[in-house]
Amino acid sequence: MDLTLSPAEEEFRDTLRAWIADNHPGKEPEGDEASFAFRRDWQQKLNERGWAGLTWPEEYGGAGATQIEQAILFEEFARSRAPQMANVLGLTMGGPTVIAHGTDEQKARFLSPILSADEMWCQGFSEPESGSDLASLKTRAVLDGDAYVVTGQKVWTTFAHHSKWCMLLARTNAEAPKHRGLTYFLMDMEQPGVEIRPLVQITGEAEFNELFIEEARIPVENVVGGVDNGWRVAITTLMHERAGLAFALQARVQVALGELADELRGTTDPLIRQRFAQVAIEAQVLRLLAFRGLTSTMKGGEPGPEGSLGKWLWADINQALTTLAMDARGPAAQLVDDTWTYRFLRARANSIEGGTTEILKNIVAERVLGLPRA
Amino acid sequence: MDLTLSPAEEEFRDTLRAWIADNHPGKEPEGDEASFAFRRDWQQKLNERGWAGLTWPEEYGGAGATQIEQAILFEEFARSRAPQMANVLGLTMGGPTVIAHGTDEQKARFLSPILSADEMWCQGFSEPESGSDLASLKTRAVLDGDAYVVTGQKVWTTFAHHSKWCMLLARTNAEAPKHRGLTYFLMDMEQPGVEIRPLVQITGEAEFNELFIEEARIPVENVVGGVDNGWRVAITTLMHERAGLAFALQARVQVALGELADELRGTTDPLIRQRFAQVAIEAQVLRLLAFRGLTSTMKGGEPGPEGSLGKWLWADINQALTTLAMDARGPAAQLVDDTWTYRFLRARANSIEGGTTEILKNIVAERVLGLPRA
Amino acid sequence: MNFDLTEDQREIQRTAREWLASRYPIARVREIALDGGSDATWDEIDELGWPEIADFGMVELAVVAEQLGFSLAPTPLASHWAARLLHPELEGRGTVAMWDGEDGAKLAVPAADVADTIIVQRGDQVFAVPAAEASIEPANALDPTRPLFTVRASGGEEITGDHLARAWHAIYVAAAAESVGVAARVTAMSVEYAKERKQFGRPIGSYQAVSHACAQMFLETEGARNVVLWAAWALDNDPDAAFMAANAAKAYASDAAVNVCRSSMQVHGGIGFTWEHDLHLFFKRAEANARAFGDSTWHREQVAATYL
Amino acid sequence: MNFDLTEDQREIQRTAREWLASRYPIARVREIALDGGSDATWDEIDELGWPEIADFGMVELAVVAEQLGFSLAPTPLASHWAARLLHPELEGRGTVAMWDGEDGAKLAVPAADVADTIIVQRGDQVFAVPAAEASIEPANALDPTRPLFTVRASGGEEITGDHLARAWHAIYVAAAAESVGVAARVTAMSVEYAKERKQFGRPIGSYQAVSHACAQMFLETEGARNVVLWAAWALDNDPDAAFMAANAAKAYASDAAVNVCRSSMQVHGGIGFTWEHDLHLFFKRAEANARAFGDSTWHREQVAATYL
Repeated sequence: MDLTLSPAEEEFRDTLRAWIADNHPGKEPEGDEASFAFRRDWQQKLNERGWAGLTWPEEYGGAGATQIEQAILFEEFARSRAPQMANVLGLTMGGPTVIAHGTDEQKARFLSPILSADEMWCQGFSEPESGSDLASLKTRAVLDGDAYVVTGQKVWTTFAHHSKWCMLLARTNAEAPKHRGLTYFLMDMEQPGVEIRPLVQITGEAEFNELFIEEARIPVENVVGGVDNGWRVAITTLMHERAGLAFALQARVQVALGELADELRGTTDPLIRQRFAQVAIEAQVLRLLAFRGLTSTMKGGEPGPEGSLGKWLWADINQALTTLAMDARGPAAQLVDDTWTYRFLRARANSIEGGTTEILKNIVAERVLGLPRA
Repeated sequence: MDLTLSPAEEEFRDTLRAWIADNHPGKEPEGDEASFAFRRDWQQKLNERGWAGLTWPEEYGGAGATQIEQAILFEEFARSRAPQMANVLGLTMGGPTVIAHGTDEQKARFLSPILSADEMWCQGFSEPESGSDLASLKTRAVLDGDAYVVTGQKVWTTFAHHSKWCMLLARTNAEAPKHRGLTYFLMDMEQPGVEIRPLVQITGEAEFNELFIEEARIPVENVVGGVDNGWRVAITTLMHERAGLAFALQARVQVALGELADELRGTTDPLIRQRFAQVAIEAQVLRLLAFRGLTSTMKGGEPGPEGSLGKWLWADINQALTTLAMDARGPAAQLVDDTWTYRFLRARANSIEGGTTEILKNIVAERVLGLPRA
Repeated sequence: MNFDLTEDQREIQRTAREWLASRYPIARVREIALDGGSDATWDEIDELGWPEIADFGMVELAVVAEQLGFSLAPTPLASHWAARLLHPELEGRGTVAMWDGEDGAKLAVPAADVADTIIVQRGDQVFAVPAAEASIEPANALDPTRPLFTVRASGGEEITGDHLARAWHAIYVAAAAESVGVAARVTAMSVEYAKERKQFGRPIGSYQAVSHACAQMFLETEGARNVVLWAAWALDNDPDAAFMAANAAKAYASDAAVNVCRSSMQVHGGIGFTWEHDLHLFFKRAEANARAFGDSTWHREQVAATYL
Repeated sequence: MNFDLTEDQREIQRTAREWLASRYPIARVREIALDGGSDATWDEIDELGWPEIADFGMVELAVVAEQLGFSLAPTPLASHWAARLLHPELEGRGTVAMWDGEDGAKLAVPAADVADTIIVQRGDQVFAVPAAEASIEPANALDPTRPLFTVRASGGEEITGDHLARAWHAIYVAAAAESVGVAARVTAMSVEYAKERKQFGRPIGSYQAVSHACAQMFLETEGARNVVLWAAWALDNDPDAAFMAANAAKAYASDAAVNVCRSSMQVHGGIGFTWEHDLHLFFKRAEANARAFGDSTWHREQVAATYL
């Protein structure tokens, strides 16, 4: 039991903290385009310093850092209220998947532009009819010469309109059991068969998109991890996403908590104080779950199903935090404000996106506790 | 929409209120025997006035009163903090079942001693292995000449040690589907084959019992509603119990709420005040649900599945109320006090006894909302 | 004793449900609220007699108010009711301005753009200010179906009388009734979706995580309707209980609508989070209405004060 | 950075788990607590070095404390720890008296019958009073595994020093660790029962109403253990965070144990409500411990004060 940093880790933290202080880009601008450009610039700056792919192996342009250093980075980002990097899906999912399952050619082709933010990535897993039941997806890929021809519909593809590449899960074998007939593709978004429609959310923003795929072509060399092996590839990616994101998510909660504390400072309302404290305590619990997950991964390799706890708890916390912020505004919460209205509305999806809380509870019950399947 | 009483109902209320004021037996004594004797005396007094079986037909010793008058009685009992009558199961379940399904001989034999509290009744439905799944019960009754021979085990039989008669549900046909092979018996508790063991609860009291039945004999004339028809008879009884008890339960909540208000009066703690108010509001919601149920029953006859809402909500409220009372005691709640410790512990069973909250939610989901069965 | 609507009240309910469904199908609500379409049904509403329905009774008003919430009709009727309850001699249309923003402005005033008179609360006093003499600027409302304004209004004629305390409580009940309508509509939407939507080969409503959530929605909706009808009835018939009942109704119904909508968002999954789905309109109405005319915490404290 | 026990800490955990399981199987706990059996293991506990385990470190203490809760061992060890943290020079066995009852009595003092010294809090001051000079009467404890006493003790030697604030926070962490043990044991009991108990032909753990309740128990138990270990570690290594962490640990772990036990009562159904089932012993420990050394509301307020 030791939560202190090693001298090397302390040095990394101090270097990082100083660098952020010198390079902090300030407050993120409003609006999709401006915000995207702002985050891309920030990522490029970090990449020039070698820190965009902090834990990626050095041979692929990363810094070969430990997961602890990654955690330090998230915590320092949170402490300094630094923005997110633009290519978050490429950095946390696409890149690691290519590194783990890709061919040498794929590594040479795809990894560097992820880091530099020259090529953004999005994820094409979910479909309208297959939400929690991901493996029931219907998008089909049929081999035609040296390419697959893909037709189907995807939804909830974050940043699709900024993306060059889509991590696409499609059915290549209709005869096989539903988990066994899927293949993981890297699809070029810049082709006529791919139509992107913004999917406006209840916030009024279009953070997500729908993809309408009509005979899009994907060369066979863009299959990752083997034909009909897509479920395994995707699951590894999802597990990494969950483990990696756990730290980023908890760090973002700390940022929001600090902002809310700034607004509430000095309040004497015991109801508000109690609710704030409860969120603050749970945010610590979340942070410690992330530490615990890090320790397990470092010792045991693969992240376990316990990672589901973090995603579940994070959704609870972020909803409680943003609801408290709304309630603290009193009658003025009937009006849209600059910060909290959007966050409150956005947080409603936290318990749905990336695995609903119900599915996560199923996973904990069945895979951690060994309870029988419903 | 009219919550006022008719002149006749007002007169009944005034008469009743005056009578209670003159006859109120004071505070219930501690201890099972003393408390039982106290409640029996109270019932006898009420029966002498003709009010023990208020809604029973006059030909069976009741007052032939309306359900509204019954509701008025419960509310006046609550207002004056009068005790419960001793033979509550005979009055609310046994008697009504005999009246609805019994033979003339059964009516002549059983009804009068229920009212006078000369013969107490208990209920032998639940078994250790069949909790929520009541119809899976295993107690068997085999015809032997002019009597059934019964062997099995029952549990949660309230007041069994005071009771002369047990409403017993036993399997008479092992071949039939589980709901079709049950028969409803009236079993004499005073016979060698019936052993009663007190079932001590977490409160330290033995309000319930286990019944060990070893070749007990029940004459065929004590079958109610026909052989193999016990499920239907029992369900009617349970529905009446739920509808009738709804009023009694909400009235008791009002009493407890008043007692808690007396203790908390003047508190300035906003957390306690908020929680108290929430319980008070939900207690009103419960009361209105009971009114609504009464109106529906008066118009439509049989109580509907909506009755499940009252039992469910009552359990929530009583648990919240007693937990609040514990919390308001602060560190002193580590010690047993005269009132609230027992009630707090006792309330834990509220969401289990008489239909678990989970089963009630299933009933609402499936039978009221028409959602598919799990 | 009859805890049910009378035949006349049922007739009012039916008329309101049908008229609002025909004039304000949800597609039309979206047009008016989201695309800035215009709404010109006040004359018809006037013919129906709804602006003066409080004269029939508070139960009648609550019945129509529930249907306003159910339909999300973007009409200023509820705001007018509030003004007229405070100012029974009101001529023309009214609205009520309560919350103090900075530098004397009143925040989140509904329907100020179409009001003739603005009833302004200042401390414990209430004044009637002609809208023409006030400064009225559009504000950015969370709930797009009910536009809000920032109002600056000084002077005016003070309204006095014994009716004021009852009027405020009647306003709480009317707002609570709207929340009941929202809760009822969203509960029905959720149940319907839970029957249709399949995952892992089964309707999601066959999972207890979903079916118990729906049962909870039903419990809170029924409970809220009952407590609102009781409070409405008490305002006309049981003055001793009426004020506490009105506070209880506003607290419980506000929470019910908010809880139902949040839970429904979870039952609907991703689709319910989209702009094109109607759920967010109900969700925003529930959240906004819960904060109008006192939030649940404030109303609960009023209830606590009657007991403690 | 290693958020896990060291090999030495694991060894302590293993020893505690095994020793307590052998000396205090639940049947023995029932004998001592419910039937008034006698307990004479202090000398063995002394040999294990547990009375002074705080000298090794707070994580070590928390590890043993969790096992005390897990086993429900009716030993006065935790009370002694509390006394020794406040009074490091304590000789013999101690306990702590905090809450003022009427007329100068201290309520709910654990293990006063076997203590040599009673550490008495008076306002912000702390005094060591020889037990022989105090009046000690048995009280009626909710939790039968931890007898409580009403103590009247005047005078005594004041204990001063910089260690006091840390000592109180260490006491919170120790109490919180006991609650983690209770939560862990009850979560395991619930999961086991949910696998075995069948209704309608299926294990009840296959219903989401039960399986999700168990998942929630697991989340809160894991969360509570992590926050307790963090606070314990911080008391020795990160003074800036330690006090807030200790308050957070006591609030969260108290609630976790209480929530887990209440939920477990529901999962167990009727059987869990009987005296002969062990669940109520854990339930009562959770409820009592949540109210010892400050309830969750008080500890949350301390956390709020560090942010707001």
